[in-house]
Amino acid sequence: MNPVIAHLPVLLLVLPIIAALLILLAGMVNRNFSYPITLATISFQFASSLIIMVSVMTGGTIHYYLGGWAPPMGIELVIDAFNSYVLVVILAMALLIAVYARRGTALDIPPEKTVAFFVVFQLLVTGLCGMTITGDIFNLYVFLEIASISTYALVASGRNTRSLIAGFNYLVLGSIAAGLIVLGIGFLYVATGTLNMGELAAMLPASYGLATVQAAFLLLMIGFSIKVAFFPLHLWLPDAYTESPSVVTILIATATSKVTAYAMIRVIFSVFTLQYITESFPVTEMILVIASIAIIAGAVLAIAQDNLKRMLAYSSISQMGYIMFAIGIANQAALEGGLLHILAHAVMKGCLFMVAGILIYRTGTTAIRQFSGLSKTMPFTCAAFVLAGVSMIGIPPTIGFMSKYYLVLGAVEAGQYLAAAVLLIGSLLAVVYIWRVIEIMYSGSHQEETLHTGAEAPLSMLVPVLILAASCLFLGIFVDVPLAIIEPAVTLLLGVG
Amino acid sequence: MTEELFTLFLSRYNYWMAIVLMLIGLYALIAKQNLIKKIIGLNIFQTAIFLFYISFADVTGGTAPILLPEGTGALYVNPVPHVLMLTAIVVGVSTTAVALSIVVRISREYNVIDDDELGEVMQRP
Amino acid sequence: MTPGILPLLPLLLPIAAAALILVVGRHEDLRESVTLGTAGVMVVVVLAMLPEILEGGRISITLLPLLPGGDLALRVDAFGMIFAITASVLWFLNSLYSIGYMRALREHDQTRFYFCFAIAIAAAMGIAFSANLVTLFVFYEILTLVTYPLVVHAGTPEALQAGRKYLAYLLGGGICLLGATIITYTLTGTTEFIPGGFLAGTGTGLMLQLLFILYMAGFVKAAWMPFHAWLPAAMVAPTPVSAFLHAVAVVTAGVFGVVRIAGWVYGTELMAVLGLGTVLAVIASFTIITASLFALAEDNLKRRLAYSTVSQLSYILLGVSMLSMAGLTGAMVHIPFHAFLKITLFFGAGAIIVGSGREAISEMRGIGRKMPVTAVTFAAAAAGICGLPPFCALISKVYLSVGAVQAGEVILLGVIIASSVLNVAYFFPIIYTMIVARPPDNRALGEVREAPFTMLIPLIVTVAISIAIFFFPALPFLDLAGIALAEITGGGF
Amino acid sequence: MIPPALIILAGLILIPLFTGTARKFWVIAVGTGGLVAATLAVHSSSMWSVTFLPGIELVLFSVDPVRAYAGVVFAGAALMALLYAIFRDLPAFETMGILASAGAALGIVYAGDYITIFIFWEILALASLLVIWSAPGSGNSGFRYLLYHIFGGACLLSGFAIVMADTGSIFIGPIAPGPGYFLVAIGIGMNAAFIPLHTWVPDSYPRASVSGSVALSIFTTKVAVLLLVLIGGWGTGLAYMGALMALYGAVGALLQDDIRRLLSYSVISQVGYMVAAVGSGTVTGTDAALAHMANDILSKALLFMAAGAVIYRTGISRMSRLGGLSKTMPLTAVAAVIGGFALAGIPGLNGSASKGMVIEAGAGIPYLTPLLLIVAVITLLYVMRFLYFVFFRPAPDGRDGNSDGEAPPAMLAAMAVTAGSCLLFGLFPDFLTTFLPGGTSAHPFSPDHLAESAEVILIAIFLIILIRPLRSPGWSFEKDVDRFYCAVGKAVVWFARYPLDAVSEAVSSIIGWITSRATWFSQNPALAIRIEGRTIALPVVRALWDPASADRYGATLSAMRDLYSDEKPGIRGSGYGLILVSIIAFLYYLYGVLN
Repeated sequence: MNPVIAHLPVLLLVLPIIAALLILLAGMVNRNFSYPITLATISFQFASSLIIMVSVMTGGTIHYYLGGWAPPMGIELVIDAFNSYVLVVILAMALLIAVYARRGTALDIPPEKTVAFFVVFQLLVTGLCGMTITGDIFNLYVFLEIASISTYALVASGRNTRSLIAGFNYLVLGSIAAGLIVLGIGFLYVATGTLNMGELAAMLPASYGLATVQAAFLLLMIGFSIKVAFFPLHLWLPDAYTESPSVVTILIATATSKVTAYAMIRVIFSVFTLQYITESFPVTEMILVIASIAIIAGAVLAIAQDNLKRMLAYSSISQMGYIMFAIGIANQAALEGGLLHILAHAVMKGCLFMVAGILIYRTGTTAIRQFSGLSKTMPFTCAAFVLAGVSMIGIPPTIGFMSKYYLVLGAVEAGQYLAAAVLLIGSLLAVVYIWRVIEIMYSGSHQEETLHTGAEAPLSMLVPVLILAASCLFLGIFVDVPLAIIEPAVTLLLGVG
Repeated sequence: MTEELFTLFLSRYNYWMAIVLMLIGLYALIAKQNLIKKIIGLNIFQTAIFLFYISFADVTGGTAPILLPEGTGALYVNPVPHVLMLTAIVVGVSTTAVALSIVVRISREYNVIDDDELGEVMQRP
Repeated sequence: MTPGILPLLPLLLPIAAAALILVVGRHEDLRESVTLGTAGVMVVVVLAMLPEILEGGRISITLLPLLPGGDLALRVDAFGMIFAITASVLWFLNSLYSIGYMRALREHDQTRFYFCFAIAIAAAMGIAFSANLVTLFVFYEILTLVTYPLVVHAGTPEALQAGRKYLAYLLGGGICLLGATIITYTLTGTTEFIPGGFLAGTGTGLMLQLLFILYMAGFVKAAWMPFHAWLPAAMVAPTPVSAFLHAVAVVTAGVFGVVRIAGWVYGTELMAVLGLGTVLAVIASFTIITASLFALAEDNLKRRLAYSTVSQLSYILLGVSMLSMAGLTGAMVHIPFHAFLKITLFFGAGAIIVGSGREAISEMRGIGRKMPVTAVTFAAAAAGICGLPPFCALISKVYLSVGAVQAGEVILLGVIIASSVLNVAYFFPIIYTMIVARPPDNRALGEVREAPFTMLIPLIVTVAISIAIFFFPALPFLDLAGIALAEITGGGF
Repeated sequence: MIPPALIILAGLILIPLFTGTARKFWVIAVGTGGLVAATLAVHSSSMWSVTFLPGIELVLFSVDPVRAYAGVVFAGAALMALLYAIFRDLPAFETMGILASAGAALGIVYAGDYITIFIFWEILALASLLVIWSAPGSGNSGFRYLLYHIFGGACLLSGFAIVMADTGSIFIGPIAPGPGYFLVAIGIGMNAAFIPLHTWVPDSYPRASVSGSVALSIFTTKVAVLLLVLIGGWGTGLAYMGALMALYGAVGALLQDDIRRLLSYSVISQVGYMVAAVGSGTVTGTDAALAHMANDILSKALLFMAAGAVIYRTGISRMSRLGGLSKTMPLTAVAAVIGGFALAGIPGLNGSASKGMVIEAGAGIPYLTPLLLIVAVITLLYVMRFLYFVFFRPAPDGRDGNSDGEAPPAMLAAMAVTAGSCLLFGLFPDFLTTFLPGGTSAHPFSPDHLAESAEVILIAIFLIILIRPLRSPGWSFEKDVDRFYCAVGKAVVWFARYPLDAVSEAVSSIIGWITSRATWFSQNPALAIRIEGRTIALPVVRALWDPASADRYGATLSAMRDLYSDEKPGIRGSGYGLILVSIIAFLYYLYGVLN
């Protein structure tokens, strides 16, 4: 294997950090430099992530020792089927968002702030990559904090002053979560004396009985639940999503939330094993129950919102419930569904939030009732919204349907008929809140509340939207492509085969 | 009975201190309306965690983990948690920095830094 | 079981046509000719498959590995052919008709209209040819979705309300169908339609019974009571859409699904063992009678027709519930027979709207004097639906009666008798008002004129077809039904 | 060898092409063609059968003595009716209806299996509907007619279905008692006007046009009788039903004022004779039924023709207002007299011959003969009333009748033909009886039979002298059991229109309410809960606290309500979140401990 590819994992982290500095410096010279560099870096990351995934699929799991120090001394980067998949997903999203950001930031970010914005943006993406590929649990925490802190900054960076408070609340809760996570990690270290995930997984079973381990598990669970806004610890989310600049909303709704979900699954299944959460400390039923509540509650709350972004935020809570649902079921089919839903939700929600951003950009409002007759003036945007919305509802043959199918299949196979019913009902509720918007867009009377502008979105914003909308459909039809990487990932997580 | 508990407490007093600090921090975060005070509470919370790490790293009678001349096989405390805490402190500091900057902007925009008053300000169009 | 690309064409053609329609949307004549051309070609393609099917063969093709339990696969068999022929032929006539209709009323968004129509027919074909439950479900949902814009075409608040109802019922049904599909898969490890069913011997009796209820809830497109409200509500749509809903695809898809489940998933023996025939019979009888009563009380012509559809569809369910040779035959052939007659009625209703702008029956006194063709064809189709000679529905009625006796359920004969009286009770007053009754005064019919030519042709053709079927019922529907029946019962006539 | 039905139905399709006189000629030609075909069919042994449904062979045309005989009768009657109808320009619909019913009747006559019979049966109903509806103001009665007959048809079909399933064959034959028997009996009985299924006869016949009612009176009921004959093996129950019909119809006819209504009841009564004859189950009975069928067609058609002529000329159909027409319409009067006496069975006219046969046939069955004799008396009574009040009494308003002259020639021609055949078959009954399948012969001039007739006539005259009301016109008793049927129908419609509708409305509104409440609630759950709580608590507060504070309480509540709609779920302080975190942590901990 040639040296460049061999060192790709670390380049994936180091180069962007350098790039972030570069953006800063170039931005000082001329703020127009900042954007191209960001774009270039992220595209590089995306490309390398693809290469990594291919090599993982062919050559199996990659272990990379930072500075050649083998664990437990050194820090290890582990890339297996699971996180290479997540890596590709988030970086693909990041790339599209970067393309979108060129015009997308214009409304929310004051020009003099753009440089800073892109620096933090770059850091956030890097932090997410780090979280994804690291094999060291404390390292995971560090990258998590890099990502989180830049997220706090981004959330609060908007012209909209409400975003400040949203950002502050997010910060407080996030830090508490981080604190709990660190505590949990500490307990684990006490119990085992190592921080490398692989070794943890190897050494934990000996001390499953200990209260220490149990405490560690609970602390980690709570911490991550806050980070992924797992109902009822979601309180920071609606405000953060609603008030922050569109681009940021898209990023945290797709990339950040997915990566934190990844981290949670990773900790639960790779550090603590399936055997732990089902036998020695059975929490799956509890997770399942809470997830079901999350699905329903999130959807019901979404129905009532008349602000598009807030509605989508609540729907995200419901959708994250789907992923937790997979953890709660914890069998092959369900986890495949959950992992597939990570992709699905990233694509759909990304598309929907992008559309929301475009609508704000063009009409300056997020009030749903003011979108009447938009389909006449912005046909492509509305079409994209419909497609993504349909996928959100889970109409075949969209990606949203596929993940739902696997989840329900898993639930039924596990004999959890009630849970399956909850899932299906949740998607029915999705119909209600999605369709309300579509209805107004398409058949509102065209006279009332003439909108500020009748133009279709600028190309640089429209293209990512359309790409995402199309992928909602095609990923669904050719669902075996993502499944090719997901299935090994799940077998890996379940520790079978 | 009681003195057993007492000894238990004394032997583990640093953990108890950590827990107490943590609760103080949480209390500040919950009860204090002033945003600055909330930030302080956050810091206390994080400090508690540092303390916790440091204390479980400690080995009774251990020396600082520094390279000693050959032959002197002294036992020294576990260095790893200390290292971790250095990182954690950095994280904490940066968090505080971001938090403070946000509070500054808030006070510029609304010239209040009190949670409840903020709520009222928000309600007003 | 010969593999072949042919089944794919009826799906791809309309989709391609839809794309083309979007492209040429501005030039109306071009757009309409695209629609008509595709429809014509489709009829040919479908009929091209007929000979092989009549010889008892099957054509199958697998498109994609989609999901566990079901690749996206198509399989043409006799029963699917019944639906396919009906849908394709009627789509052709319906397109011809809707051109006249939409132009006469100068409707808006016609491009969207024809686009959705094309996709919808593709979905219908997919349902007809689906080889397993998953494929069926996929196209079922697509059908629901693309017909929604047609239903709310008017865009009025009333239309939107109706659209909401439409979605609520049909997507809700879809959810149930999905659940049922997955449960079936977990029970058996397959969802492939197997003649005679594949559920036998799996799961407890109670479970299978509940599963069947779930399936019935899934096929709410069959508009069985009390889950029928979406159908009359959808009457706000333009008449061609109503025709499409009631005859060409949507409700037909519902009953099609029920028959599929009964014959190819459960199998008649299992149904009989589980006593599901009785369940179905109760539902169907209730629906038949109650819907007829609703129709009796309705003054709006299209809504009355809608309730008549509800009751007629349950004839098919009734036939299935008998689980007897003649009963199933009657059920299968009643799908196309009812379709041909009902579409005539809707064409007639639409022609009246275009010609006179009237929708209330009470306002149609003597309208036949000004629009004789419409009135006479309408009267003929109405008599046909009542099961009177010389129209095709009489045949299915005969089969259903015999089937009821074969099943030993003489009580069902009572249902048939009562419903045929009720049919006459709500159809012949319309005929009387339109043709026999004198107009209230001379100026009453002032603005009334006969509908345009393109709308009358389909009317005449459909009536002619339904009469022709009466005289030559064997070709092709009864033969197809016979083959399908031979498949699922291993016997046949 | 072409089936007559085919000729007539083909002819009917071409009707719209002709107009005016051409149409008249065409119609007559078609009728003649039918008759010729029927007569040719008598000696043919050919058989038309088509494979209709897979594995089901329909016999469209098969000839046996009964069918041959009936075919000629119906074809002839059809021609007669058409001849009568051409007195004016033929309205398309009505003419098509007449031809269609003739065709359907002939179809049933020659049909060899149940399914064919059922199909033609329904066509007959539709055709009669066409005839009725082509007269103005006949909407409702025509509608009722169709309802009755569709019900009958459906019963017939169900019965056939059962029979076919039981016997495994679709060919006509005796039916074993059971549900099938009763369903078929109801089905046929509807057309044969069994009591109480008879109400459509007096309801619809009088409302058809004059020529229409002639045609109607010929086909429906008689075809039913023929079908009874063809199936056979009914048992004596049928005989008593026949007697009941005869009695009921006769009494009903006695009570009428409208002449065509009177004749309608008379139809019921005479069909009763035939049914009784069939019910006797013997070959003589069958022959008697067939013979009486032919004769009654003749006499009843003749009477309807005369009545039609009267109505056509005077525009009046009530005996109480008619009179003295023998002056202005002598020929019509003569025809009426012939028809009437034929109906009443006066020796020398065809009625007496066949009635004699019926009574002989029924001799084997207890109580049947006396019943039929009583009916004969009543028949004579209403016939005489009819003739007297319409033709021979002085006109009520002094003028000699109120018509403008004799009936039109076409009518007269038809009447002449019919009356002629009445006389012919009356004087030389063998002309008819030789064709009878059973070969039974009538002897109307045998002494005992003459004596019988004499008794009947004497009793009748005696009664007329004795009972005054019989001599006074103008009573009219038009109520019948159909009031009950109409009530049922109205009840069904009412049920559909009000209670059913209300229920469905209620259900949908409830669902709507629930959904709206749910959305309202989830708009701002926290506030919603508080509002609901306060709303529930309000009465308690009013009860316990002092009014002032209670009002304040209510005021805050209403304030909340006003606030609710536009209240933003504004950004919440982080404190709540942390409290939640601690709670959840605690719960998790508890959960851990419990495990």
